[in-house]
Formats: sequence, C-alpha cells, structure tokens
Amino acid sequence: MSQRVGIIGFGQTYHRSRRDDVNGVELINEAVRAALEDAELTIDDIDAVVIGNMDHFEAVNYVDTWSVDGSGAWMKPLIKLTTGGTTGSTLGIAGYHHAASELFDVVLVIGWEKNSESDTTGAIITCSDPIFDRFSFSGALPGLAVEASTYMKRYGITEEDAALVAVRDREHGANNPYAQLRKPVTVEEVMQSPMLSWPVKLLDICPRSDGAAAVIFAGEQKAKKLSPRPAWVLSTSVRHSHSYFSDINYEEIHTMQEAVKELYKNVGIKEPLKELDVVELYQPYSFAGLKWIEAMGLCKPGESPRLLRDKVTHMDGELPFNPSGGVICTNCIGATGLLRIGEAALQVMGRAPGRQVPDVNLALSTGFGGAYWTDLMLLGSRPW
Amino acid sequence: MEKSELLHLQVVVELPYRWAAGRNGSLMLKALRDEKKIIGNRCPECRKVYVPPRAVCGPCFIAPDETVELPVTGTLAGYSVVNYPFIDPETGEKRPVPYTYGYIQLDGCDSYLSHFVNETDPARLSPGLRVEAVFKPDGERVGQMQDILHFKVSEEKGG
Amino acid sequence: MTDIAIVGAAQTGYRRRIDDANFSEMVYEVTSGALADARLDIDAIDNFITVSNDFWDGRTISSMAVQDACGSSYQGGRNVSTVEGDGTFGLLYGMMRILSGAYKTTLVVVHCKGSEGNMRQITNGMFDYIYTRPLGIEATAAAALQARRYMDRYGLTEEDFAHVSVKNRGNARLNPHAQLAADMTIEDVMTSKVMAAPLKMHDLSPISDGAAAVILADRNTASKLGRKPVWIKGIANCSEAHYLGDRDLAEAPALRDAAHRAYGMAGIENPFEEIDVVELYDAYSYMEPLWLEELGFCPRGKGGELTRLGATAFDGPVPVNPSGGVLSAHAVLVAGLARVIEATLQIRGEAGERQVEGPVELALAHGINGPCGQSHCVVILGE
Amino acid sequence: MSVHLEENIFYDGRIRMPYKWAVGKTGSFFLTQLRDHARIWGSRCPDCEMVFMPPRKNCPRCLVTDTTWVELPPRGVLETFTVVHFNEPSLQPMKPPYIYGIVKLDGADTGLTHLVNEIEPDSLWPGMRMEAVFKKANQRRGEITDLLYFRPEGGARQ
Repeated sequence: MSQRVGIIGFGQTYHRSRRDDVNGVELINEAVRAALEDAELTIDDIDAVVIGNMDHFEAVNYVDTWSVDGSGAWMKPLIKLTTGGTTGSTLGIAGYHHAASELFDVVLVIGWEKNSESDTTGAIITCSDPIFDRFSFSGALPGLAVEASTYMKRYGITEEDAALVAVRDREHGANNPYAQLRKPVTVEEVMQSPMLSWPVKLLDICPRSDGAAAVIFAGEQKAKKLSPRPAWVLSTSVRHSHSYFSDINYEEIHTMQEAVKELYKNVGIKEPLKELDVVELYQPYSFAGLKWIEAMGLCKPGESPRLLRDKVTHMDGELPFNPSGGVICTNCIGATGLLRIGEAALQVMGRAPGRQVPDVNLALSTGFGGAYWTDLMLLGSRPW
Repeated sequence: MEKSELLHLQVVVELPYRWAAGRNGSLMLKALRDEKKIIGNRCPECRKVYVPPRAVCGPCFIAPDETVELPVTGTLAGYSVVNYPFIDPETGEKRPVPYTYGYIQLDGCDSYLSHFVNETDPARLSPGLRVEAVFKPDGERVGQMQDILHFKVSEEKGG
Repeated sequence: MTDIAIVGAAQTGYRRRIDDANFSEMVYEVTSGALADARLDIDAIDNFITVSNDFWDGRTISSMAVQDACGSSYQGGRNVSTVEGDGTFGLLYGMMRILSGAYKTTLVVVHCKGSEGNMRQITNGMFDYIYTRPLGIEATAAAALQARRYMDRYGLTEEDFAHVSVKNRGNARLNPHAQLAADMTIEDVMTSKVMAAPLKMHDLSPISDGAAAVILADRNTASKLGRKPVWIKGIANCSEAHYLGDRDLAEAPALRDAAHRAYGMAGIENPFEEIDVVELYDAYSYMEPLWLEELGFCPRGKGGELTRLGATAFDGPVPVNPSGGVLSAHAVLVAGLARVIEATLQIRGEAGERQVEGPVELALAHGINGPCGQSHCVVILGE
Repeated sequence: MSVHLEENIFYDGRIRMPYKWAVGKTGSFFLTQLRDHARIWGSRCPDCEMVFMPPRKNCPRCLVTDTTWVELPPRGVLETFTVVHFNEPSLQPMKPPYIYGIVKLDGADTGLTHLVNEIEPDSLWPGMRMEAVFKKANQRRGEITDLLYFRPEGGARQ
C-alpha cells in the first residue's frame, strides 16, 4: 500500500480579533465550505475528516463530535488531534497519512480557534505541569524572552534586528486579504511598542485571532484528476521532545535542528537557502525569524540579521518567508500551523493572488508549540 | 426579521482536579514539606540530574535510579519579569503582577526548576545571579512546590 | 486485510485510583511493558502516538506530560503525534502512519485517570454550549435517554440489560486487570440504586485509572520477530450527528457503517459465524446489545435475546467481553485500546484463565467517542 | 514509618476560567425571539428540506448556508426521557429526581433535548404530546433555559 498525496484545496476564514457573528461550529463551516469551493468538490466527495484545536481555549471537550454540523463529518470517519501550538501542523500531517495510507482518498483537515472566547495566556498556562509549574508559569512569553535574551547576548543581536522581522511580516500581511493585521509597521513603531517581557515588545509578537483553516488532501490519482497543479507532500518531520519547559535548552532550538536534519535528508536538500523557494514559518515572535532560520541551516548562527537587512527573506528576495504575513499577522492557534501548510500549498499551486512568489517548486511549512516542539511539512510541485 | 442582536454566553467553567504527584513527585514534595530539602534523581546512563525527579530520562529512555539531594542554592539561568495582565486559571481571577518567573539551576542539577524570584527590578536581575530557596515556615508546608515561597537573590556574586 | 500487525502490548491494572503514579509513570510502565512483550528495544521504534484528553487530564496539551515516557524524546527525538479520543482511534492513526510508508513501527500509548477530575462536569463539557450544556446533561443522563429509546423501540427490558452486567462482571472475575468483578444476580442489578432511569448503578461502568500501549509493525518487521503477530485485518471509523435529537438513539448508523467497511477489509460476510471473540465498548449495559445489533450479530431489537440465550456468554458461540468489558473497568480513552489488547491476547492464546475456547482466529474490538456512542471505531484482528 | 514512606502526595486544584461564547447570528435570532416573544424558530434546508431544531446556520448534512427560518409551535411529541436520581449540584438545574426528555416539535424533523416537568415519571410515555412552558417575560435572558421545560399538552398531570 501507500500512495503519493497532494493538496488540492485550501479555505480559510477572514481572520479577526473576534467573530461575534458566528459560534465555533459556524466558524469551522466557513473554512470547510471555502476549501470545498476551492477544490470544486462537495462534502460527498470527502472520505474522512480530521479536526483539532486546543480544548481549554473554548472549554469544549470532544471537539470532533461537537463540531460535526460545521465540519461536514456527519456519517464520515472523524478523528481529533491536538498538540498545542503544533496542532495545525499535526493535523496537516495526519491528513497526509490518512490519504497516503490508502485507507482514504480525499481527506478534509480542519484547524480552528476562537481565541476571543477566553484569556489566551490563562488558557496557555494550563498546559504547564499542574503541580510543579503552573503556580508560577505565565504563558508563552517568558520562555520566548529567555530565548531571545540568550540569543542576543550570545551573538550581539539587537532589538532592531528582530524588529526587521516584524516589519517584513507586517508588510507581507498587507498583501493577504485574510490576515488579521494588515497595516504595515516601521522599525521605530516596533521599538516604541510596549515592552511585554524584555526584550519582547507588543509588535514583536503574534496577535490572538478567531479563525479557521481547512485543507483538502488527495491520493495521487484523485489529486491529478481534480487539480491542475496539486501541491505534493514530499516529506514531514516532527520532534516533540521534552515534558517540562524547564528541560528546554533555550540556547538552541534543538527540535528544529533535528527535524530539518531528517527532512532535508529525506528529500536530499543540501543548500536549503538555494533549494527552497518559499517558507511559511510558524513564527510566534520576531526573534524566531532570526534564530530559527539559522537552526534551519539558512546561514551560520548569528548571521541571520544580514539576511533580513539584505531582504533575502522578503517577497522579492532569494527565499521569501511568510508571504501570508505569517503568525505575526494572524494567530488562531489551532489553525495557525494548518494556515502555514495551506499558504505553502497556494504558493506551489500558483494560486496566491497578491502574495504569489514566482515559480515555486519547493515550499516548506513549519509548526511550533508545546515545549519548543517543531513540525515540518515540505510541499513540492512534482510528486518526486 | 428584526435587527440582529448578537448574544454571548458568559460562564465561569470550573473543573476541580486532584492531581497525583506520583512516586517520584511525592518523594520530592514530602522532602520539601518535612525536611526543607530538594530532591532530584540521576539517570544511570547520561548521569543527568533531574528536578523534579522523573519516572524516565527522555533522551535515554531509562528510569533514573538514584535519588539525589540537591542544595537549595543555584543560579538564575533565565527569567522574565511578568508585568502583563492575565487570568490565573487556578482562581479565574487576574494573577497579581509584577512577579519574576525564573528558571533556576540548582547547584549540581542539570535541569532547571521554575519558580518565583523575589526581585522584580529588571536592573537588578541578570542571568547567572546566585539564588537561594526560601521556605515557608514549619507547620505551613503542605507538600507543594509552593512550600518554597520563592528564590531570593543572594548577596554572593555569580561565577 | 492490512499489512500491519500488533507485535507487543501492555496495560496497567485498572483501578478506581492509581495513587502512586502520575501520567508519566503510568505511561512509562506500559511503554516499557509493551517493548518487553514485543522483545524489542526502544531503538526499533521510529514512530509514536500518544492518546490523551485535555479535560480528563486537566491540562492543555495533555500529551506534554508523556513525551518523555512514551519514548518519543529518545536520543534526538523521534516522530510523534497525539490523538485526542478513544485509544482505538490512536491505533487507527498509528497504523496509517505505517501504511503510508513513512515508518516501520509505531508505539501507541494511552492514559487516563478518571479519579482526578469530575466525570460529570467533564462529560457535560462535550455537549453544545448554547442549547444543551446549560441543562446540566452529561454522559449518564444522555445514555439513559438512549437506553429508554432503545427499549421502547424494540421492546427490550431492564432485565435484558441486567443480563449484560451480570455476564460481564462475572467474566471479570477471571481478569486480574479488571476493577469490578462480581458474582451478581439479575436481582442485584435490578435493585441497585437508580442513577438515571432506566439505568441503575450496576448498569454503569466504573470510573477508573489506567494506561495501555501496543506496538504496531509492518509485515516485514513483524514477520522477523519471535512473537506471533496479530494482524489488523480490518479497521474503520465513523461519526454521526452531534445533537441527541438529530439522531434516532435506538440505532447507531455510524457503527453500522464502520462495521460494514471493516468487514469489507477483513473479508467478513457473516460476523456471527466468523468472529470468535468480541470486545465491545459497553460503557453502559444497554450498549452491548445495541452495538451487537449494529455490528450485524443479530437483527435489530434482538440484542437482548442474544444475551439472554447465552450466545454471548464466556462459553457461548460468540463470547462478548470475556475480559469483563468496560462495565468492569472504564479508564476513558484507554478502554478501547484495552479491548484491542484483550482481543490480541485471545488470539495469541495468552488470555490466561479467561482464554475462551479456541481456536480464536478472528476477533473484533471496538471503541467510541462522544455522547451515546456518536463516533465509533471497529477493529478486526486475526491470526 | 513504612506508611509514611509510601504516602502519596496530591495537589487539589482546579481549572477555573471565565469564557465568553459567541452564540452567532443564527442562534442569537433564535434566543432573542425566545426571550422577547416566547417564539420558537427552526431552520429548513432548501436542499434536503429537513427542518432542524435547534436551528442551524448551515444544513449539517448538505452544508448549504441558505437555510430559512420556520416558526414552530411550542408543542410536540416526547421521543424519550430519563428520570435523573443522582446528585451533581455543580451541574444540575434542579434537585433530583427530575426529568430530561427529547421532544420533537410539530413540523420539525429533529428533537430538542430539554427538561420535562409537571408530571409524575410513571405517567410519562414516549409518544406523549408535550407543550413548552416559558419563563415569565421579565425573567427571560436570551438563553435556552428561557424555555423552562416541557409538560404534557393541556397542563400538569399527576
């Protein structure tokens, strides 16, 4: 058994800080219908549904069975996965395996979140160990601040260097009609935005969003039949090491290093900066747009600010990052990793109006979450 | 149809739990409570010392088999002065800020312990500072991590 | 027929409380146990699936607690994912990841502690929050609505359901992993405290703590191992509508659909004749006959009769829940994988005192998600 | 001493968080009509023509969104019921024993799960005609519990 798999459809909501006009199930349905429309399919064409989010953001248990009315999974195989920030990428990878296993041919994958419905930091705190960490843990920021400050000290990186990343993504986000934050910002504005946890400022980090994403995966024959140019899944790699935040080595992003090593080996990539055509990086804050691209092997440690200054990762650069505007412009957490996959797929399919990178053959999408975990999915224009 | 009004349902969801610390965790929490000691354990393969003590060393996939008593002193490996408002999911109310959340590397330990640090002035904090655990008084310790009130910054300079 | 086999399995005893182990300790016990059972080293596992639930664990990203204990942090880390739902769904996904050609082996591990949270509040949380949750309805009241509907539709009686409890709790006497084992009479069940009529105390599964793990391998790997592989011959899942009022609760069309596809894969035409052992997710006594009907073991409405006549008894033609079933131990999520493990042990001939009269060549295991069995997974295992 | 060594430590805590769920436009219409006029509306799918209660923005089966509103009478048929005896004060709307039922309103294709009252459990039977009892106008708040419960059509029966 086993078959090649391509992405043939992608739909998303217009992401906003809050969507009072729809409940969670209805929000999910918007993305599902958009994806079906994009792939020119009806729900009857779908063989299986994969869905996920983070339970305590909305306080819904068994989201898979709760959301059937919106997901279209009525009388269909249905499964839920959740892995924190990596949920969306986890879901995409599950969609791939559903089809690749040949148990299913056309698979609908849905990631969503209504972050407006709870206190995001409060809900994130519940991911820490209830006995040893939760009383003092204060959400995602402290870890990021520790990582950023360690990185700055080690390589002489400045806050302005990081601001360039935020400025780039906000500039890109202005081209994406679905993004939540579409207004470009300047380095000065980033530098003057409120300090949240030194050196991380308000405009360095992602917003919180209400939104949903749906991606349709199909087996080789179906994909070729249904889509003029599917985005083929070439490889995936996942590292969810660590059970405790306090075990993380903040000097390195070990999971990214390990995951790219495996992925590049799987597909024979030796010079990622030259070989990759576009990257949708799950980049929760600006500093990750520096340090993590070094971990991806795009340049030597400490040299990433040069790539930013030379606009290598901008839209017209050698390897554009986050044409969608990325996580800094939109962050509906359970959807975020899947948005990376969907946007990467649009780039391969040549269907990213206003934000299309020319001639994309290889597009890398990433997921980040949990205790500094990394997910990767590489998409290509040819089924290798 | 009448002009649409958008409703919300506002609720406080409260789910009680009685989490078990388990064999290893209980060992540490009892030592905190009864002896004001911090207990970790050591992996027989990589020799890493973990606190809290673990059922398994993840990278070696083997059970640490040696209990290690750790000093209550260490260095501040990383920290964050928390100054933004958020809901404490234990109370459903805003958690008082500012406070400093620190990763503390106890002397002789390879993993960090996360806890409060009793200094919220960023100018007086830096990685590598020496810190020491301050315990709740006898009779007030109940076998929780909060039996350590916080880590206080020592006079002694970091190495 | 698939090319995937179960080559190792382990489970904790299921108890009302497991006080001396946290999630990580429970999981490490069964992951190392499953490896020992398979006579494999951790090096041989290139893929991991953990299964847990953030409400039951009281933790967002509940999988984080067990990333070390499941084995996925080994060396530089291995590929891993997490299913939130019954363990059978974790098995299904683990299997897909081998069938896709990505991995050769998969360790699937599931844990849950019913003792740590409030089961009623946690299951209330699975209902829609606009129209249903405010009514305070939870798993047991919903199940009672289904039991009543099933009785009225087909004329089953509370005694029919009592027969199931008596049988399964009786079977549990031979299962050291079971939590509730009892020599009960129909009268014991009938006179037990009414919880949500028509369901009484002994119609309900207990609240349990536990963990379970299985190791899956592709044909190549499985056939090189010393231990007899148990093949996954068919597997399928399906969900129906969420609102209880959208469903005819006297039927389970999603189970019918999943069974149809799983039987198709396994080449089963007549389940009653061909399947030797059945392990069902009987969270409530009435579920066993209802599920048996939808699985095609008898016509609609005849599930009660099947039990009363002894067809599903330990020494009957189709022993159902020889382990004692979920009525005898119900660590949520774990319970479906426990059914798979029991079926595996029966096929291996390693079920000890509760080994049914053989040969056991084909077994069925089953898991559910959501209220009143909204979503089902059917697994066919064989030699 | 051995007892002490084997002592297991627990942390008695909770997840306690405020949530603000958006009902959405469709549900808001339903709940405000219930609140302001004690009227009940279902939704009809233009494709499969099923009438859903509670109403849906999109047909859960066909997925089309142009469902139309259909007013439903506050009367229907009891499909199933249960008498709850166990106690769970943190959840339960009233002191047990009390009754849940699924009532299919006349003209709807799906049933509404709700409370049943003003009748002894022994007198209830599936297929029984039921009618909705609403809270007083000044007590209705735009929630499903503005519909207090269903009772036998024509009033209380003991």
